Amino acid sequence: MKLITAIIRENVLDRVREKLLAAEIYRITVTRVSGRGQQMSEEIYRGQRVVPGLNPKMRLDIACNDEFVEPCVNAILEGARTDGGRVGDGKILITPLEDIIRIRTGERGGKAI
Amino acid sequence: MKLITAIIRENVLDRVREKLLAAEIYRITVTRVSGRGQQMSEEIYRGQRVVPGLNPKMRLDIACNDEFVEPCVNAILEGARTDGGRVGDGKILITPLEDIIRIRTGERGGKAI
Amino acid sequence: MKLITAIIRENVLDRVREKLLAAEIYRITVTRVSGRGQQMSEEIYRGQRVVPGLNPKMRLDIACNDEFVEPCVNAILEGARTDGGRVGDGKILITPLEDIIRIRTGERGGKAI
Amino acid sequence: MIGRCALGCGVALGTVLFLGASSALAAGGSPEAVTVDSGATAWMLTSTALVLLMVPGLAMFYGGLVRSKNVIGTMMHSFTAMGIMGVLWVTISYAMCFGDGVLGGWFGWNPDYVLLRGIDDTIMPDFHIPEYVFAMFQGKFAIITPALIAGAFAERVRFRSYCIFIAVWGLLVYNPLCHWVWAADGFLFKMGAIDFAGGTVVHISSGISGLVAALYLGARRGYPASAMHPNNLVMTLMGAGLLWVGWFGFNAGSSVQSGLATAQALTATQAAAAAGALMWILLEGWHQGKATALGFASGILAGLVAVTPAAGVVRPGGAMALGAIAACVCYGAILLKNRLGYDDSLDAFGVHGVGGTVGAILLVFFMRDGFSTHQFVVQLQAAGVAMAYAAVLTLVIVIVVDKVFGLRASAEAEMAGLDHVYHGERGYGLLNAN
Amino acid sequence: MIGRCALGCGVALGTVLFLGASSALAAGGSPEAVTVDSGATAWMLTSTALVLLMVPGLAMFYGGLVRSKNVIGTMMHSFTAMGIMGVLWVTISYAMCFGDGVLGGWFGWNPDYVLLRGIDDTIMPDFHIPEYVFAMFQGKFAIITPALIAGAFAERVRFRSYCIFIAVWGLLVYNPLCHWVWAADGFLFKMGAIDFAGGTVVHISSGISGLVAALYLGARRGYPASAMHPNNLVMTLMGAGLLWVGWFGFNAGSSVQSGLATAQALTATQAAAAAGALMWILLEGWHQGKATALGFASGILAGLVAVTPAAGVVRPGGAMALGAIAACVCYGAILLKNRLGYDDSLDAFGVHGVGGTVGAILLVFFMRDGFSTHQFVVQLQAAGVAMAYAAVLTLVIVIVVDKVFGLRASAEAEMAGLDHVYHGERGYGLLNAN
Amino acid sequence: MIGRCALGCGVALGTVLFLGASSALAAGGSPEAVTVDSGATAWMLTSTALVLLMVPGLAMFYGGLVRSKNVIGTMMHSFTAMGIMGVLWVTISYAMCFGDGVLGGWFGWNPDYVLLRGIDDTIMPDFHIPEYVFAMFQGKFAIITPALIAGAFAERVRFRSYCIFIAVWGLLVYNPLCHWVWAADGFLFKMGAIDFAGGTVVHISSGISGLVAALYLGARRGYPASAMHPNNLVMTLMGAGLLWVGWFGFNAGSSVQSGLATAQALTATQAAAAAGALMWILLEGWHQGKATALGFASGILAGLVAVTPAAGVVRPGGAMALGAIAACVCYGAILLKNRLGYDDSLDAFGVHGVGGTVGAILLVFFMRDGFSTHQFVVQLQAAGVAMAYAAVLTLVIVIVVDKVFGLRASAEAEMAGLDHVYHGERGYGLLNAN
Ligand SMILES: Nc1ncnc2c1ncn2[C@@H]1O[C@H](COP(=O)(O)OP(=O)(O)O)[C@@H](O)[C@H]1O
Ligand SMILES: Nc1ncnc2c1ncn2[C@@H]1O[C@H](COP(=O)(O)OP(=O)(O)O)[C@@H](O)[C@H]1O
Ligand SMILES: Nc1ncnc2c1ncn2[C@@H]1O[C@H](COP(=O)(O)OP(=O)(O)O)[C@@H](O)[C@H]1O
Repeated sequence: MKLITAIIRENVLDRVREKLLAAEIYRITVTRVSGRGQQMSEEIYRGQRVVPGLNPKMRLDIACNDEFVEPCVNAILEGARTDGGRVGDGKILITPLEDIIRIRTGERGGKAI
Repeated sequence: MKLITAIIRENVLDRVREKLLAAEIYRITVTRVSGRGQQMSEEIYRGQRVVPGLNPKMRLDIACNDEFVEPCVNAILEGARTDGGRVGDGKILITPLEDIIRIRTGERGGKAI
Repeated sequence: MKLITAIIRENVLDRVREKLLAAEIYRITVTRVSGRGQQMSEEIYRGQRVVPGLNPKMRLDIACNDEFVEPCVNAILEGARTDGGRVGDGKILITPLEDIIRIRTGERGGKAI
Repeated sequence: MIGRCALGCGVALGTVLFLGASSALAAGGSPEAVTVDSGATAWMLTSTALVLLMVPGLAMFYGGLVRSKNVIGTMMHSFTAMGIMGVLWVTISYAMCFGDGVLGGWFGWNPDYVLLRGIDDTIMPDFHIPEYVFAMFQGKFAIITPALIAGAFAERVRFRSYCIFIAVWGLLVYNPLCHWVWAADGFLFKMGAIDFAGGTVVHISSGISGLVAALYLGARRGYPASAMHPNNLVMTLMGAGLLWVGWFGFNAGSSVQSGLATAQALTATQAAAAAGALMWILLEGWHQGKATALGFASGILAGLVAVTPAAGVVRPGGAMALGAIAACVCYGAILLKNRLGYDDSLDAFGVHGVGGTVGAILLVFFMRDGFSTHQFVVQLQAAGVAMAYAAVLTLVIVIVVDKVFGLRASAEAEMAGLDHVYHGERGYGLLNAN
Repeated sequence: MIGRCALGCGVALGTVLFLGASSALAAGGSPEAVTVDSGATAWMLTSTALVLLMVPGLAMFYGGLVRSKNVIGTMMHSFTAMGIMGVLWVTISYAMCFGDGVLGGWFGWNPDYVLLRGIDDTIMPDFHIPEYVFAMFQGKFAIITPALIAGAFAERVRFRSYCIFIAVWGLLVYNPLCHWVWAADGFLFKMGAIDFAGGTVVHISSGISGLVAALYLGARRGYPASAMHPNNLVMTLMGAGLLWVGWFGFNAGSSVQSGLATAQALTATQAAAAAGALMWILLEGWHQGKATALGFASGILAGLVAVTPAAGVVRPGGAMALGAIAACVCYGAILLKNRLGYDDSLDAFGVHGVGGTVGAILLVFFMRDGFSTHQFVVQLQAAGVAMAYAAVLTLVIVIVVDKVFGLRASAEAEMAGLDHVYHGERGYGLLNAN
Repeated sequence: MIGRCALGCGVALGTVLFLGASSALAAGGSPEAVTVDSGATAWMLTSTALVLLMVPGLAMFYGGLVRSKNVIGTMMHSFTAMGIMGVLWVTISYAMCFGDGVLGGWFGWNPDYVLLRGIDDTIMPDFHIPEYVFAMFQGKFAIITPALIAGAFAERVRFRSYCIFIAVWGLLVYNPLCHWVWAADGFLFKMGAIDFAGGTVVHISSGISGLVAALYLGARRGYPASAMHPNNLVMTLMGAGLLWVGWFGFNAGSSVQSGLATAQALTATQAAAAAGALMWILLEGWHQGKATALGFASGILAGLVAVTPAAGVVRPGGAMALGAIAACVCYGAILLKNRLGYDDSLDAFGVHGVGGTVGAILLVFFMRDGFSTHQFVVQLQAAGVAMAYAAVLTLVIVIVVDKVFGLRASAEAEMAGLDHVYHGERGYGLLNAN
C-alpha cells in the first residue's frame, strides 16, 4: 500500500478528480496548502506588482493498493498538467504505507482502502 | 516510530481527543481537510438538495513510538466511530517514521515524541 | 529521498524560510494546522483566561534528496527555535519517500525534486 | 392614547405643538386638521431604518462569537425574528401593545389595529407624524427583543422550536410589557416609571428571559471544560459598530420627534457608549493586563443598554457615569457567571439583563431634574415587575415548548453543528476545498 | 415635469403643497418663491444614502454566493456600477431620463441637465426639495439596476467587457425605461402604469436582461454537474440585512416627500419583506424539511422586489400577501430553472425578474382603492413592454459586446478564477499562510 | 459664534432664516424665541449616525488590508478612537474647539462647554438645530481623524501607547486646528480659508501626522522585502462601501442644514467618489493591465477626500474633475512611496494627506463663483499652516510617547502579531480547528 500525495494547482482540482474517477479511484482527501516552487504568480497591490511568497495550492492524499499506484499517478498527471506542462504544475510524492484501517468497521490493510 | 494519520468527521474531534488523552497520548496536530469517500452529505441550495463533491473532515497526525500505535489506533476507533459505524467515519493510515526531532532541544528519536 | 515535515510556530515561518533559502532549499509546501503539545497559550474571553485546546501552527512539507536532509533539518532548527528553545517550538518528522514525480515533465526520482 | 416618552419630551414637544398650531392658524385651517411635521417624520423614518439595522448588527455580533459550525444557526436566530415578529407585529401585536387595556390591563386590544387597518391615514396629533411610522418604529423593538434572548441559549436549540418560542414569547411577554410601560393606560406608565427607550421592556425582559431559558436548557455539551472560541471576532466587531450606529435610532428615535429631546437622547447615547467601552478595557487592562476587542464591544453594549431607559432624562455627564458603572457591573456579573458555572452562552443576561437593570435603577441618581426617592422606588418596582413577569412567563413557555416540540437540540445536532443539521448549510464554504 | 409616484402621493403631497402655500402667504412673499421643505429634503437625503447602502449590500449578498475564487470579481460587479453609472448619471443619464422626450419619446433630453449644470439651485416646486437631491436619489437606481443583472452571469464574464456592457445597457435600456415610466411625458406614465419604486424599471428590466445574457453566454463550466457552493453564506446574510435596511430608502424615498405616503410605503415594504421571508422558509420546511438561511434571505428579496412597484398603493395586509405570493412563485421559478437547466448563476431572473413581475401585475388585486380591470390591463401592458424592450436590446448589446470585446471569460480564466485573472487579487488572504 | 461652512451656505441659510422668521412672526411670538427646524435637525441627526458609521467602515477597510495576525489590533485602532475621543469630546474637546480663542487663539475655551453642561437646551440661532446635535456631529470628526492616522503605522505599534498618543494628539493637534478653521474667531476661518467638511482639519492633518509617525517608527519588520498581503480584501470592500455611504453625512451634514447647500454637497460628494474610483481603475488598467478591487476602493477614498474641503463650492462637473485628479495624484504618490521605500502601511498619507491637499488647493479652479487668485493663496497658506503645525506637534508627541511608554511594538510582538500579544485574541477562530 502506498500513500500518494500530490500538490497541484487550485484550479485543476476538478479535472484531476474526474480523471481519478475515470481510473476508478474514488476516495481522496484534499487540503488547502500554500507552496513555493519555481512559479512566480504576480498580484497587484496599489499599483505595484508583488510576488507572494507562497502560492495557494491543493494537496491530495490518496491511500491505495500497490496496483493502483500507476493508474493513480497517471490520472493525476493527466489532470494536473496544464498546457503541456508549466512551472507551478506541482509534484506527486509516493510514501510507503504500513497499514490502513477503516474506522467504520475496523477492517485493516488492503481491503480497508 | 510511526506516524498515525486519521481522517475523521469534524464533529468527533473532541471525543477522539478525550479518548487519546485517556490513552496518555497528548500530542497531536490537526488539519482541516475535505474528503470524499462513500459518504453523501446533502446540503440545500435554493430548494435543491445538492451533494457537495467534498465533505469537511479533520485530519489528525500523531507521531508515536511503536508501543503506542495500538493504543492510539484503538483510541481513535473508539472516539471516531459513530453509532456503531456509519459511512463517512473515515480512515486511519500508518506510515513509518524514520526520525523525529524536538525543535526546542534538538533531541532526536523516540524521546523527542 | 525523504519527506521532512515540520510543525512550527506560525510566526517563525518567515525566519525558517529565510534559513531554508540560505541552505539552498527553495521548494516547500505550507499548511495551516492546529496543534497540541505542552504549550499553553492563553487567550482572554470576557474577563476570563482561557487555554485553547489547540494552538495555531504551521506545517512545512519538504521533499528532498538524502544529502539535503541534514542541512534542511538544521535550517529549520535555526529558524524555528525561539529564545534558545521554548515549549511550543514544535517538531520535525522524517519519513521515507519512495518516489517523487514532477507533474510538469513527468520526471521521476531525485532529479524531480 | 400613547404615552411613550412622556417624561423626556416636555420642551421639544411644546415646540412642535406650537409650530403646528401656528401653521394651522396662519393657514386659517380648521383646528382639527393635523399637519404632518415632515422633519419629525423624516427622523422617525430614519430611526426605523436604524433600529432595523441593529438586527443584522446583532446577528453579526452574536454570529461571530459562536463556533463555526453554529454561525448560520445563530445568525438565523436574529434574522428569523425579522420575519416572525415582523408578520406578527402587523397582524396583531401592535393592537396588543397600543390598544386600550383589556383583561384588567394585561395587554391592549384594538380591533382597528389588526393588520394596521385603522391607521392607514392617521396622523398622530401629539407627534405630527403618520401613525404608520410610529407603528413601524415600535415594531422594530418587538423584533430585536426576542433576538437578544437568543444569545443566552445559543448553540443548543432546535430551530423550529426557537421560532415557536419567540412567537409565543412576543405575544405573551413582550406585548404585555410594552403595553404596561408605553401605552397611556399601561399601569407602569401611569405609575410614572421612566423607560425612555426600553430598559425594562427590551433589555431587562430579554436578559432575564434568556437567563431562565439558559438555566432550564442546561449548558452546552462540554461547557465549561472545553473552551469555545469565537469563530469570527472580526465580524463581532463589525456588528458592534452597526449596533452603536443603530442605537441612535433606538434611543433618539424614542423621542418621537426631531428636536431638543431627540438631541439630548442622542448625546446621552453617544456619551454612555464611549464611556462604557473605555471603562471596560480599562478594567480589563487592570485585571488581565490586556484590553480585548470583545471587551471593548461588550463595553459599548453595556453602556448603550444602561443609557437606554435613561436617554431622555440624563445629561451627558450622567450618561457617561451610567455607561461606566454599567461596564463595571456587567464585567463583574460575567465573572460571577463563570464562578457559578451556568451557561449564558453569549451573556445575554450578563449584558442586557444586568446592564438594563443598572440603567433603569441608577438613572434616578443622574436625572436632569435631580434625584427623587419616589422615582427611585417607582423604578425599583417597575424593574421588579418586569423581571418577575418575564421570568415566570418565560419559564412556562419554555417548558411547554420543550414538552411539545423539544427545545433543546439533540446531542447529535449539537455535535454536528446547528448549521448542517437544521439548515443544511455551512457558513464558510471558503474553508473547504471544493 | 416629473411624474414619479403621481399615484401614491395624493394625500401627502396635498399636505405639503398646502403647507408650502401657507408659509409663503404668511410671509407675504411672492407666490413664485419655492421654499425648501427641510423635512422632505432630510428624508430624501437619507433615502439617497440608504439606496447607496444597497450596493455594498448587494455586493455582499452576491459575493457570498459564488466560489471563493470569484468573490472579488463578483463584488466588483456591484462596485464598478457605482463608478460607471455614477459618472454617466451626472454626465448625461439624468438628461436622458428626465429631459423632455425626443426621438418620438424613446428617451428624454435636456441639454441643461448635462453635468447637472442647469439645476444648481433649482428647488422642485412639486416636492419642495432641491432638484439635486431628486437627481441623486434617482441616480442610485441607475446604479443598482445593472448591478442586479450581474447576478445572472456571475463567475463567467470578462471584467472589461462587463464594464462596457453596463455602460451601454444603462444608456440604451435603463434610461429609456426610466423615462417612459417616471417622466411626466413618458408613455407608460401617461398610460397610468403604476410603478411606485421600480418594479418594471429596476426589477423586471434587470431580471429579464440577466436571463437573456445568461442564456446567450451559456452555463458556467461544470454546471450543473458539479455543485458550486457559496463561499460565505455569512456575508450573504449580512448583505441581505443591508438590503432590507436600504430598501426603506428605495421604496419610502420614492414618495419624494416625508409624509403619509412615505409612511405607507415604508410599512408596505416592511410587511412584504417579513412575509416573503417567512413564507420562503415555511415552503422549504414543507418541501425539504429544513429552513435555510439562503432561503430566508431569498424570501426577503422576493418580498421586497414584489412590493417595490406596489408600495404606494397597497395596505399592509396586501403587502404581506404580495410578499408571500412572490416568495412562492420565485421558489417555484427556481425549481423550474433547475429543471430547465439554464444557468442563472445567482437567480437574478428567478428573484428580480419573476418577483418584479408578480408585484407589478398582482398589485392590482390589493390596491387601497380596490381592483380595477383597466389597471390590470395597463399593468400587463407595461410589464410586457418593459420585458420585450429589455430582452431585445440586451440581446443586441450582449452580441455586439461579445463580438467586439469578448464577453465570456476564457476557459482558463474561469478555471483560475476571475479574481486572479482580471483583478490580480484574492479575496481571502487569510486562507493562505503567508 | 460658529463659523462652519459660512461660505457654502449662503442661499439655503437665507431660506431657513426666512422661514424661521416667518413662522415666528406668523405666530406673533417674541423675536428672540429660536425655533427648531425639525427637518434640519433630522438631517443632522442622520449625518451624525452616518459619520459614526464611517468608523466601523474604516476599521473594516484598514482591517482587511493587514495580515491576519493583526486584524483585531488594526480594527481596534479605529474602535478605541470611538471610546477615547468620544469621552474626551464630551468632557473638554468641544470646549477647546468651539469656545472663544484663548492663549492668542491657540485653541478655544468655554467652561460652559465642559461636559456640554451649558448647551443642554440651546437651540442654535443660525441653524435652528439643538446645539447638542451640532456638538455630536462635530465630535464624530474628532473620532475619525486619529483613526485615519493609524493606517500609517499599522501592524507595529503598542496598543496602550497608541491610546495615549491619540488622546494627546486629539487635544494638541486636532482641537486647535478645528478651532482655527471652523470657529468664528479661528484665524484660518477669518482669513477666509475654505474647508467645507475637513480637508485641512481631517485629511491633511491626519495624513501628515501619519507620515511623520511612520517615518519616526520606521518600517515593519520585513518591509518591503517580503510581500504583506491583505488578509481580507472582501472586508476592505465592505468597508469602502460603508465609507462612501457615511461620507454623505460627513460632507452633506457639514452644511448644517437640510436644504440647497446640503444637496449641493451631497451631489459633489457622489460625483467625486464615482469619478475617483473610475479614474483609478482606468489608470491601473493602463499601467498594470488589470483593475483591482483595492484600486477601486482607493479611488473612492481619493475622490471623497479631495471633495471634502470643496463640497460646498464646486458644481458636479468640478467635483468629478477633483475626484479624477486626486485619484491620479494619489496613485502617483503611492508609486513614489514605493520608490522612496518608507513604510506608510496603509497609505494614510498617500490617500488622505495627498488627496486632502489636492482638494484643498485645486478646489479654487472649480469654484462655482470662479477662480480667485486671492483664494488660491489663502488655500495654500491654510494647507501649509495645517501641515506644518500637525507635523511638528506630531513629532513632539510621538517622541515623548515613545520615550515614556514605548510606541513601537517589540520585535516579538510584531512577529507574533498584535492580536495575540496586546489583545489576547485572534480574529478568525474559524481558521483553527477547535
Ligand atoms: N521538494 C518539494 N517539497 C515540497 N513541496 C514541493 C516541492 N517541490 C514542489 N513542491 C510544491 O509544488 C508546488 C509547485 O512546484 P513548482 O516548483 O512550481 O513546480 P515545478 O517543479 O514543476 O517547477 C510548489 O508550490 C510546492 O507547493
Ligand atoms: N483511500 C483513501 N485515501 C485518502 N483518503 C481517504 C481514503 N479513504 C477514505 N478517505 C477519507 O476518509 C473520509 C471518509 O471516508 P468514507 O469512504 O466515507 O468512509 P468509509 O470507507 O468508512 O465508507 C473521506 O472523506 C476521505 O477524506
Ligand atoms: N508527537 C506528536 N505528534 C504530532 N504532532 C506533534 C507531536 N509533538 C508535537 N507536535 C506538534 O508540535 C507542536 C508543538 O509541540 P510542543 O509539545 O508544544 O513542543 P515541545 O515538544 O517542544 O514541548 C504541537 O502543537 C503539535 O502540533
